[in-house]
Amino acid sequence: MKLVYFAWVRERIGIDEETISLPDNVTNVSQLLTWLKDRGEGYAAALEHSDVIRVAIDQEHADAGDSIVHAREIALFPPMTGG
Amino acid sequence: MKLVYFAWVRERIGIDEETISLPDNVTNVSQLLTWLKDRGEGYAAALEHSDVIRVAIDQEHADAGDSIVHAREIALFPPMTGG
Amino acid sequence: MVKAANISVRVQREDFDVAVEQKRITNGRRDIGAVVSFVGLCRDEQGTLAALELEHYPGMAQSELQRIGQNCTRRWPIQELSIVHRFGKFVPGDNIVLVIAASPHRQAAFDAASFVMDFLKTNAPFWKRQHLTNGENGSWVSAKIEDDQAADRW
Amino acid sequence: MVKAANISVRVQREDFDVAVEQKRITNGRRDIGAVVSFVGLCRDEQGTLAALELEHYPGMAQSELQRIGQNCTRRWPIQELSIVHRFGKFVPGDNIVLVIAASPHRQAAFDAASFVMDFLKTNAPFWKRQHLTNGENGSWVSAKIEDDQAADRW
Repeated sequence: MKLVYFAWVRERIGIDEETISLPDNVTNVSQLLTWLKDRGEGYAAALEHSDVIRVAIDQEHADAGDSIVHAREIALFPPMTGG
Repeated sequence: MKLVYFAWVRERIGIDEETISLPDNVTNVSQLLTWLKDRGEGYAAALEHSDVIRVAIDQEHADAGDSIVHAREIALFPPMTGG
Repeated sequence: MVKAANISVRVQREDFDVAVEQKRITNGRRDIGAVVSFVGLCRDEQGTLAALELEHYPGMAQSELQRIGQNCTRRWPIQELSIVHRFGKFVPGDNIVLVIAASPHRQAAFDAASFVMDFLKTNAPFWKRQHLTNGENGSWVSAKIEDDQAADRW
Repeated sequence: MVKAANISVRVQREDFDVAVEQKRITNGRRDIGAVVSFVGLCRDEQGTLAALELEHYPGMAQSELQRIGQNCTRRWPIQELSIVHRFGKFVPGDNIVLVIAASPHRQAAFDAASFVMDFLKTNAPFWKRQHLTNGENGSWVSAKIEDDQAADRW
């Protein structure tokens, strides 16, 4: 599964994107955030306040309970500030 | 005092403008409309439904009770349809 | 703080160029965050309208648009406000009216342009008559109750 | 009846020309009554901002703007809707975003453009960071609660 990061989430984690294999018990968005937080210092810093982190599954906005089982690309980013 | 007419008020009265002397007892907008109505067929047709007629005194919108004693130019016209 | 607004009002027979008007407002400035422009056009959905004629009250048209502009810029933080209203004869597709509002903030710019259009419709001394493709000529357009309601909401 | 809206969405580094975009929408048409355009610019009121950098999520930026456009044209009788959002580096005065809505009716055009801007702010995957004139670089702009509230009103 491909993970992509944007803005300060990208900066704190330190990479733009990565391909990972998830454990079987990580099946939805909030489980993914909890699991990622433990992957190291950068992840912990990026996901410290995980309630502000926005997630998109295959380029559509997703909610905490949404399934990620069939996702190809999951994006993590801060609240948007375009326009 | 100069009176100017626009749109179908102008067409029904049959002239663009005129200069008139008002009797002393015609001192506000609604008295003017009542007085004008009796000046002939065109005036009667133009002012038949005098509640829809809009009046401007010296190029500012006026209400029925507004004094016309010091007016230089009074305009009569239908509801506006610009824009 | 937003400096006092510049209000520009023109009543003219000639067409206007939205791009030129917009550039005049934003050129060389660094403090404008939002520009909302409204263009009202002569419209004919059903193919029945040959032309529109717009009569106006010279002098009052200009001063009434100026008053609407002042009421607008008193109410919202507007940096620049332009109003151009044409008169004369129009065919479908022609520009009739232009309102441009510039502000640091988008909602103020939207509200200002919308407010000006609502009051322009009900208060600016312009009258439309239509010439139809079936040869029927000269009937005056009736004022719409919705236009009064639109102005009343402010 | 208003025919199904044409929605045009572009995400690009290059500047846009409001006049060209507007002309593309109105050219040769007789059925448009109102065109509302919104331009959002890089703004610096206090002289503290040197530049803005806009990062975006390629692909999703385009498709999210398209979704916002579809939600908009389902809701109002819109004939043409154009959305252009730039990314890259901006100095104060530069154009960032353009929304143009054309409709037979002015209120629909105003509401549509305003709706698109509100949801674009909260939902389109773009992020701003600012470079200040005092040399302080790279702080990310925080999302505003007012922007969420603006989107919630629809």
